[in-house]
Amino acid sequence: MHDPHVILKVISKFLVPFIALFAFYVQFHGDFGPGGGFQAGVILAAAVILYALIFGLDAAKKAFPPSWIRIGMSLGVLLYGGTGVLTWILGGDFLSYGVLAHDPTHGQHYGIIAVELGVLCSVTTVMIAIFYAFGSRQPEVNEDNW
Amino acid sequence: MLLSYVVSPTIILDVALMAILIIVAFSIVRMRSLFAIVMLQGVYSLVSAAWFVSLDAVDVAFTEAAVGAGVSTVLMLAAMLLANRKSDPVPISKQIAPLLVVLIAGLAMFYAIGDMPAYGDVNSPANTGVGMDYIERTTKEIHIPNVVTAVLASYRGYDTFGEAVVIFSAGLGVLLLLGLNGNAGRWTARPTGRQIYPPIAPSANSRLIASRDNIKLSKGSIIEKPSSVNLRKSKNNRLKDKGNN
Amino acid sequence: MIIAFLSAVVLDSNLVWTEILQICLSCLAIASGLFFVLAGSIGVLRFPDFYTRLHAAGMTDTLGAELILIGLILQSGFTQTSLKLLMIGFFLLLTSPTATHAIAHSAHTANLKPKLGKHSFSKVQRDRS
Amino acid sequence: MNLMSIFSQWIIEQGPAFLIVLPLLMGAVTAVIPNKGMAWWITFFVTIICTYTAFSLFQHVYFDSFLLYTMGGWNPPHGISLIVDGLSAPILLLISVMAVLTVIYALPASISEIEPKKRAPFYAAFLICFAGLMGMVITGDAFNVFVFLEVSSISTYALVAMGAARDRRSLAAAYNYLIMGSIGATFFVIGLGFLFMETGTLNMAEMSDILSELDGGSRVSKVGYGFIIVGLGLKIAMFPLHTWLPRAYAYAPTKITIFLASTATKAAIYLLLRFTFTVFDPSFDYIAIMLKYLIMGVAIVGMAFASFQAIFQSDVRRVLAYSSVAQVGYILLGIGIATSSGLAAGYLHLLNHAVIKGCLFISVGAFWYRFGITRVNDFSGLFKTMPLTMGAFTLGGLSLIGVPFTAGFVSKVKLILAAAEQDMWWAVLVIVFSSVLAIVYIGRIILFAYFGTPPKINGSILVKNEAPLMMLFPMWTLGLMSIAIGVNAFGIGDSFVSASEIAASVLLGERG
Repeated sequence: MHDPHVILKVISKFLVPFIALFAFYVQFHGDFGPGGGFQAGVILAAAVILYALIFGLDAAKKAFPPSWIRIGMSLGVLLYGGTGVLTWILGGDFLSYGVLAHDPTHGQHYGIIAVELGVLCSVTTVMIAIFYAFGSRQPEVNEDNW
Repeated sequence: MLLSYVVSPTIILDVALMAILIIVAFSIVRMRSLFAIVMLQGVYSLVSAAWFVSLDAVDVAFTEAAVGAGVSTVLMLAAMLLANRKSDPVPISKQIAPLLVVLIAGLAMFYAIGDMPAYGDVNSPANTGVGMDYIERTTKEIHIPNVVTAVLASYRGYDTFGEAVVIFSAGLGVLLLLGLNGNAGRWTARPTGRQIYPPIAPSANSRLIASRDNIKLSKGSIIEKPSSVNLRKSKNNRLKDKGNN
Repeated sequence: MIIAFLSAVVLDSNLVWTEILQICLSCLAIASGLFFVLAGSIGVLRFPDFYTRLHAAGMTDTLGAELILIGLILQSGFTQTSLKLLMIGFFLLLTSPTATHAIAHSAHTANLKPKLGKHSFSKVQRDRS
Repeated sequence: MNLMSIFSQWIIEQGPAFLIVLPLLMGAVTAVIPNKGMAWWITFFVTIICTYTAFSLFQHVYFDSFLLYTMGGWNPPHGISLIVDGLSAPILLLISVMAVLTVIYALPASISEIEPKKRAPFYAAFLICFAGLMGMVITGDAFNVFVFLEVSSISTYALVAMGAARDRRSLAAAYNYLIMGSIGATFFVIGLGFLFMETGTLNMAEMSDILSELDGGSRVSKVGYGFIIVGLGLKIAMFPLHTWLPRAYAYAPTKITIFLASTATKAAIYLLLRFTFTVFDPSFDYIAIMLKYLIMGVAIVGMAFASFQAIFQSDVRRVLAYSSVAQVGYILLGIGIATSSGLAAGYLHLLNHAVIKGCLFISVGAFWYRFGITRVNDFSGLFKTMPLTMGAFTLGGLSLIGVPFTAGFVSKVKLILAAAEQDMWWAVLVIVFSSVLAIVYIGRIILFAYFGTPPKINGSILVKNEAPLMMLFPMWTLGLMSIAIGVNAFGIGDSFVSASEIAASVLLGERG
């Protein structure tokens, strides 16, 4: 018996890296075009979720272990807040990125990049967490039934 | 052709998109099949994303398309698989109060329409206030082309920090309540001293005791932990549903 | 739209023949794309059962959208925009037939039977096996 | 210059942001550490430090003027500003003190209520809820209010649902709360949208300037105000919108009930005050009408009706929850009177009620912790088994009724005086009537506890079995505090009263 989902598997295996690549494009292109941490995080999560939908939750959990989720969630918030704490240490107000570099505009750039990375981290992991949480509860859907 | 001189084409587009939104919203309300509702919500998000594009709010549209139409549809589908395929019809008596709320809120908004600034008015407070300043100042102070990113991450970075924490706490809530492996808590709280009276409340292990308070609740399927029998039944139903499509 | 393009071609005498060709080709592509989209939409509304409707919808997604994209690429020439459009076309070419396939496949596994007019379903199945 | 003085100097400068950022970041840290004991210590120290910060800010505001903090160094209206003034500082202090006491109580309570491996994330959610409430109170930016409202709400929903280990009904209660809370938040944000449409800014101070220039603004701002009132009303548990509250309070983990009952609705009432009196102005005719008829009417009906409902509850925590709705009525009555004395009385009752309800809910939590009881009938004879806990409960109960020499008496008398000043004798009547009802529902419990027969187990009367020290300490602190406010020991009562008077003068624009 051949795999009934061979077409889906081949196509999605091809697409997942592109989706992830697009997520990073959105992330780092956010300064120039539409986009930013939220959108990029969601798209990155969508890549993992697509993988989980096609190859099953177990395979996805191997690719993106649940243990990363707790860490990633906190890391995102800490990265964002940590940027603010760094500006405190450098003597500015909370989240005043201007103090991060000699030139205030450069400081702003660094700050925005760091902060957006934090958002990316949180959003990706939380979206995947929600999917894992709901996906794990359902009775295993039979291969032939979907 | 003549019409386009009178009304600008984007207005026609806006009105058409809004009309689609209203129709979709109404059909979501009227629909009983959860699967259709989830799909229609995806449609709703996509159409509103298109509408945001026509309003030149590309960033919002992008977010709406990615979150509303993309991930949240999948998440809702995943959640839907745990519930019944169809929602129970709500009795009319329970629909009156929400209907009144919606009507009053809607009428209040209609009441305000008369004094609202015109659509796309350049001189409206929203367009002359801080918005313009942001555009001016971003080029001077932050030097990035996308003003939206500048506002979100720098001028109002504290808000975005709050949003990140909102997402974090949503994730935390999921971890607390569901766990990542689908093991909702079966752990039962227990007083340290001697339990004088038999527990009045149903806790994690015990089934529901029908009391005045929770007869109502047991209808919402949140409470009932599906036993294996239930699961099998619902699975059969699901298959049957597919067959009937 | 076509009239507008044609009038542009006729009135503007400075156009080089390649540009005229470009405009004509893109018009042709977009027009045929629109035709397929229209046909597909009518098909979705008018066809009798799920599989035939899906066939019509898949045509809209694949051929109609692709032709329109080709028209747009032709119109924008060698720019970044056309590269982006090309990529969109490429991914559309991959995903929409796959999606159609997945939908049809799951409908089939869910035992949704096509309407077959005077041929009975069982006869067709016997033929297939 | 030693480190401490540098720190206290820094606290004054950066305190407003520090107060929120510290619990948020520590919440994120707490969520990942595996050691649950450590999680408690982190939470404890964070709340202690926040209390210290809030106290020094309070002192600063009390003796000097208000503090303005610019987030990210951007001046308002372009950036977000944080404001600590006579109105917000006491509530900040209140929230952080209640958080400390709740955390002290939580150590023994979570052993019996929270699954061991979930304790660290539980404390993390608690810290985030705490930070969200502080953020709501401290901010000077209207949209930022919404963001922190969401931060606190979402973590609260999860925390309320954690009661499922004790009582499965908490899931439905949390779901109900979630739906109502989300509707409230939506209304609030729609109202903000209308305000933005009218004024073109999100900064509260600038909004208020523009609105007073427009002399109250057009219909847009009227409708905006209406939406904001309804949205906040859901959070406050204003009378007809209170339906989520009794269940959420009754089935949440006990420590969450304590924290919510004494802080969450208070923060929302603060926002109501902030929007009604500083962003809008009671001199606008629609605000005056709203205060006089809507707020006042809701307060009166709520006071009477919720007290009445409290009598018929069989679960002590539901009794107290309905009583909370009634007490919100008292506070709203003070706000509705809208004179300087009325506002001061309402504000004082807000502070006092937090203290009283905290005390009551802690002792009820201790009863559950020992014996797993929440029904009124099960309280029979508890005075003999848990005298100290019952004593604290009695103190809180008397204070709730408004017996002389308690906190409740002080604020109720002030409220009655304020109402009498305006010749609102019917309001006085309702206050007295509602207090009589309070005697009934609290008295019933206390009578059962004092004169009922203690429970028998295997034929023998249960001997003394007191709650642990970690629970007795917070409940007696609050109980004694309510007495101290009542008899003005160590000048505590006076400082509460003067704090409320300063708040009232800030609201009416008589002080910076």
